[in-house]
Amino acid sequence: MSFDAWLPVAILLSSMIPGMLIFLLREESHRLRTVLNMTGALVKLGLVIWMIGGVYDGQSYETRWTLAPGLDLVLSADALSVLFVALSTILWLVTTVYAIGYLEHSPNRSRFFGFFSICVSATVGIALSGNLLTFVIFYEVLTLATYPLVAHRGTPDAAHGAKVYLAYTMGGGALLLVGAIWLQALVGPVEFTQGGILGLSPEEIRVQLILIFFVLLAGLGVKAALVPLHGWLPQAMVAPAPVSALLHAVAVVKAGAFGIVRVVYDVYGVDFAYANGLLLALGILASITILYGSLMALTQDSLKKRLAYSTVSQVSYIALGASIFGPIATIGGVVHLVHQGLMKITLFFCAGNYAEALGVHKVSEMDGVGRRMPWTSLAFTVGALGMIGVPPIAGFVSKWYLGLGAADAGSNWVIAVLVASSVLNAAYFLPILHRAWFRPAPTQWPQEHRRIGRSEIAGALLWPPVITAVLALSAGLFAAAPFSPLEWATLIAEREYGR
Amino acid sequence: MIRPLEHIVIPSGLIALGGLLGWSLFLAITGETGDRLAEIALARVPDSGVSNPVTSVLLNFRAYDTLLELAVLLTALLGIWSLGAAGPGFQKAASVLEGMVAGFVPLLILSAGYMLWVGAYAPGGAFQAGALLGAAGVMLALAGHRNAGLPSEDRLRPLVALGVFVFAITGVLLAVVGGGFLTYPAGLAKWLILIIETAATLSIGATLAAAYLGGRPAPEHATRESA
Amino acid sequence: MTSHVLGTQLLYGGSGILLVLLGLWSFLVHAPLLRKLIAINVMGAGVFHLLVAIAYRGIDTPPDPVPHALVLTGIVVAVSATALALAFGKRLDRDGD
Amino acid sequence: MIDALPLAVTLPLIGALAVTVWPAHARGLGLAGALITAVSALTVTTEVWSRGALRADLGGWGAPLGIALEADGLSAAFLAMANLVALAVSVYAGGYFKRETARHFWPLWLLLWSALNGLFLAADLFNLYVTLELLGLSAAALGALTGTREAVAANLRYLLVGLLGSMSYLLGVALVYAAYGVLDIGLVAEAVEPGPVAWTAMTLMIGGLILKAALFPMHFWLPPAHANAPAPVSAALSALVVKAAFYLALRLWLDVFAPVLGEAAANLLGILGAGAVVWGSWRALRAERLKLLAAYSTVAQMGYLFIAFPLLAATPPGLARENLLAAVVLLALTHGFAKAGLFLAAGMVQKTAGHDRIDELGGAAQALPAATFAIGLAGVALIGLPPSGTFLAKWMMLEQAMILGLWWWLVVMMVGTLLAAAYIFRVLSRAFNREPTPYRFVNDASTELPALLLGLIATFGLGIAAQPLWRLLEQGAFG
Amino acid sequence: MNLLLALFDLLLTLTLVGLAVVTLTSREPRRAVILFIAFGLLLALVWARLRAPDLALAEAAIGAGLSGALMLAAARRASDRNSVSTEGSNREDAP
Repeated sequence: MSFDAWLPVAILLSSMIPGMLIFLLREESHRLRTVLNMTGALVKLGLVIWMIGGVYDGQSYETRWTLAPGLDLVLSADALSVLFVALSTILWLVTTVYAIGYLEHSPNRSRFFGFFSICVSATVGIALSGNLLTFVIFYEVLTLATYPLVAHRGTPDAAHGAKVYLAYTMGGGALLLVGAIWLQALVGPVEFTQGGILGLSPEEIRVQLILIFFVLLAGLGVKAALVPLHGWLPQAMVAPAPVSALLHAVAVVKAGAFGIVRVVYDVYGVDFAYANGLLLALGILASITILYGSLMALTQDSLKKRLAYSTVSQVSYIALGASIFGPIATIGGVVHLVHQGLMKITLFFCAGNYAEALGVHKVSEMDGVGRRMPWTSLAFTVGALGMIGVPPIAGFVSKWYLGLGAADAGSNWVIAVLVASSVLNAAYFLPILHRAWFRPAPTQWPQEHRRIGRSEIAGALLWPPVITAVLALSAGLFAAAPFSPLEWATLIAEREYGR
Repeated sequence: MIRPLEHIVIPSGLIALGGLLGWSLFLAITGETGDRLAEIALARVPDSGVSNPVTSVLLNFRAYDTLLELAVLLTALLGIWSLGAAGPGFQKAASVLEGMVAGFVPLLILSAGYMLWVGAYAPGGAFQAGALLGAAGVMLALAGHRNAGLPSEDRLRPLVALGVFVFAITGVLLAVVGGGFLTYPAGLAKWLILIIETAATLSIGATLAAAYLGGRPAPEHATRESA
Repeated sequence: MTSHVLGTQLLYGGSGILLVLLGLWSFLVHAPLLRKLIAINVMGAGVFHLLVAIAYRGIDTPPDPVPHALVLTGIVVAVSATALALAFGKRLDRDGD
Repeated sequence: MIDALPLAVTLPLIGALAVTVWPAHARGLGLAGALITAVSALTVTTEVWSRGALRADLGGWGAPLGIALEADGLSAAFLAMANLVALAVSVYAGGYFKRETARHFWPLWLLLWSALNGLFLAADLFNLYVTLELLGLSAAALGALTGTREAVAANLRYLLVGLLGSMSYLLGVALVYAAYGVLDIGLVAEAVEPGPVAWTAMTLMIGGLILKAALFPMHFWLPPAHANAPAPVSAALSALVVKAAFYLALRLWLDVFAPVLGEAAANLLGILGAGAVVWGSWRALRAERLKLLAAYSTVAQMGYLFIAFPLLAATPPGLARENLLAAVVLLALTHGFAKAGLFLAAGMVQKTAGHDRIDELGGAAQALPAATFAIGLAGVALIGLPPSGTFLAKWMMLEQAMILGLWWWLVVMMVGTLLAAAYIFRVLSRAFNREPTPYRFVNDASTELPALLLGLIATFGLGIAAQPLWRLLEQGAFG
Repeated sequence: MNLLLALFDLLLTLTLVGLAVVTLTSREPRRAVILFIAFGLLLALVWARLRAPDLALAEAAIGAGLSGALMLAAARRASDRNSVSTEGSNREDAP
């Protein structure tokens, strides 16, 4: 086999192998662990850049391994998977730096970083899945790899949060499995194919296909935190900050959202889904989730919980984009996969920094943090404004395309949802910014870290949010540049709609 | 008081099972099976090295079964030993009984030898002979001999393993020299069977007597004549 | 095969089945180890009896030696199992005291 | 070239004798015996792989008079699994048992191994009875090695139940001989014709085996017996001994009684299997002790295997059926590796903690990362999550169930899967606590590595590289 | 001749089954074991009648004899235990 055929596997293994090795390390091997982590992340980045170039030129990458008759493990790269792979690779690199800084002197780091690497491998596996079976495999591996991260702290709270997380995701995984097996029993192995594979399916299995769609949607909806399957997400906030960042911005919720996009476009096909009313149902679910998440976020005082409900709301923009018939909305949904990731990870990094440096966990404690931690707060501000949809930050681009697409498809009610949601976004983010910048600092922070000295926080914790904030800003500013997320999403939409 | 399981379910289940079994047996016996393996087996007895048909089957045609059966016997003994040492045993017998045992035991051993030899062409064989040896051990135990006439554990272990060992090694050696596992060469069958049977008899006798003791033999006991 | 031989096979074979059923009944309803062991031995005797019965081919025809060998094997297996089970029982008695 | 088939049975037997005679060297001789046994058995598997089905007529008489040993793809697959697991258990036992127990463990263990190999290779119905008894006696004796009152009582019950099962099996054999006049499996298969005799014989034989395989509701003896045995013995009992009874039931079903069967019998087995899945999983979830949990999980896992019968019965012969059968075998093999790994790891945790009450295991689980990982890997396979072999097997079984329209089996298996996830993670969650960070990954190589290796085989080996199994199973059929 | 033999067979069978019933329904351990031994011996006789002398010998020696001896020892322990628990006396001192 040529190098091209091995490229997807190499990308997968570049994080898997360091992860396995890290498990075996003694706890005090800090340097070796860091070297392994960073080597893996950088090698992966290099391989992904290589792959992006190839996919852009129309090169196809596929690794196929027969597990059993009729069951093939397929790793392949199309424009959509490369987008997700690139996102997770870049954010993994940043998050690893952040996590090394964040977990300094905390126990069980070999275990943590081992599962952290496997978690990213699973995400990449999901992105590169070439058929439904492979997707299910990595979807479950992701559950397995994230459970130890959520439970990592070992406190009763963590145990409870992890239990809830597991119950939801296992249930979702089971539904996904049922749907996948049912579908495969009806139509044979389900390969992800642009335009879908069910367009020509016979009339008599149509009802079953529609049922299967909802089973799959329920399975994916758990990870994507679609209401009413979102209950685990606020609970999982007990995890360490880098885990929350990873869960919310890259790995888990995105896996669900990405799966929904895959099922709509590459399994059912957008024409079939539209003709049978599946898109409308998905759109309604997504809209409900968007509004519900925003409303709940308004009522939270805990910063991380507010961000968590914001995630519930924001991730559903991706599903919303998929549910509107037409390429423009597709662009909006797909590009939000990246944009939401960049912005949300920034926000979580910042929340982690506030907690780490000052012991600030609640919105009500954030008075004056802007002066005390200016760089962190600047990054936070970029993320928050982006979420609201203020130009020229990335979030604006997503919402613009979603709105344009809805208008194009004649779904005016979607525009109403977007407007309402943006108002709510503003309502729960602007007060935070107001407190941070315009309220006076208290005389005593809840639990100020002693060793920081004059700088606001250690470099390993400061640079990641600053970088992701810059990325979020650039993704909006240079949206028209080649290889920008928007350009790439346009490429995807063109290929899906065959135009 | 009527317990439904014991008084209704089990009896009626058994009656139904009995009907089914009886009917099946009737059909099986009255079916067209003819002689089953009888004629085939009886026709090959002359080739087996012994003339007692049952011994032919046991030690030649189906010798592999018998090998595993000896292994079962050994397993039982090892299991018994793993459960603990033998109990205190019986009180020393009165002298009258002692005298009776003294006369009876050699007789049993003698008839065991006879039974072993005669098994080649008449009713008898290793198992019957081994059982007689075992019975001699039981008598000794009843008469108050702490170890039922068995040797100390160090020597008892090879003794109980002997039967399976000779059997298995014979099988493997025959495979090595080319005939195949437990395939006796034409002229040697009689002697090989006799060797195996002798070893098996000793082991069976020792194993049964040791099993009667119900535990590992007491270590400090002086060894008596081997059973 | 004469009808008399068939009749004998059926009579003894049938009684073998009866022994199996009696043993099974006793095994199921009686709790003490010794009674269970006797029951299992009677069951075994029933199966062996059935095999001996079908080996019978008439008063002056040599019987089928194959079932005989099977029964001999079975008898030794049965006594092995009985001895082991009794040792288990002995151990339990001792621990119980 | 000496025939490998009888050697696979005889070598462990001779090893057992050597250990019996020289108990002072039990460990060394036992390990040597274990190694050569495993090598000889794996030779059989590789020969079947390269040359097709093997047959050895012992004593040179051939069927119907003599006894033969046979190895086809099915037996070779089970043989390979059993011997790899047994080898791992042996290495573990070498580090686990103290001197006094080792004297008793090794001879009985090698005898049990001999019985297993004999059972997988047997081609004669009565010979199978002898191997079953050898297996039952050695297993019960081994199970009682802990010497606690519970262990002795539970294994006495196991012994008696096993005897009852053998007796039922033997009565079936007697009926078969009465009706067809042969004992060789291939010849019986040719002679069998539908009717009450065949039906009764099958019921008796498979009924006896069900008792030994602990199929619900005949499972009552298993949890106490397996939970109270020493860890390496529990591993062998749960992973191999009950599996051997299942193998034999499958073998008889496929090769001997195939023409006799109706869907009704298959459905009955399937329903019992479903009961086992639900009840076993539920009890595992409620179990307070780790080893009891593992034992109930075995009850549930045996249930999955019996759900295969209605699916096999409803699938017409052909490629789909062969694939389904292979999936069932894959399920059984994966479970063998996983359950052995689970018990071995549980044994280490128990030894470190001094008990195995799940709620108080945190410290021990934290201190033994390798053992905890082994539990996790084995757990993944027991739940049926990817990338384990059980995941593939369940996928294929369920896909076939959906193709046949038998969707209720899917419901049962998914319920079992979720319950399994619940009870496995109930254990794993104990590993996340505030106890001190473990110093190193592996603490005691000879006990932790076998457990870890078994878990890895179950979760990765049979998940990612199961493809050869299909080729192996194509190698000839019995008879 | 045949009729006589048939009657003899019937008689043997009935005795055998009857003895089994009595054995299996005896509560007292020692009595049950002794009946079991008698049952084994009768079975040996029946097998001799069925032209299976090898088996008759084996059953008499092993099935009835050794199994019986093993069970008798167990029965003796059982009744010892009963007498210890009922009388409370230490019978180890007895002659």
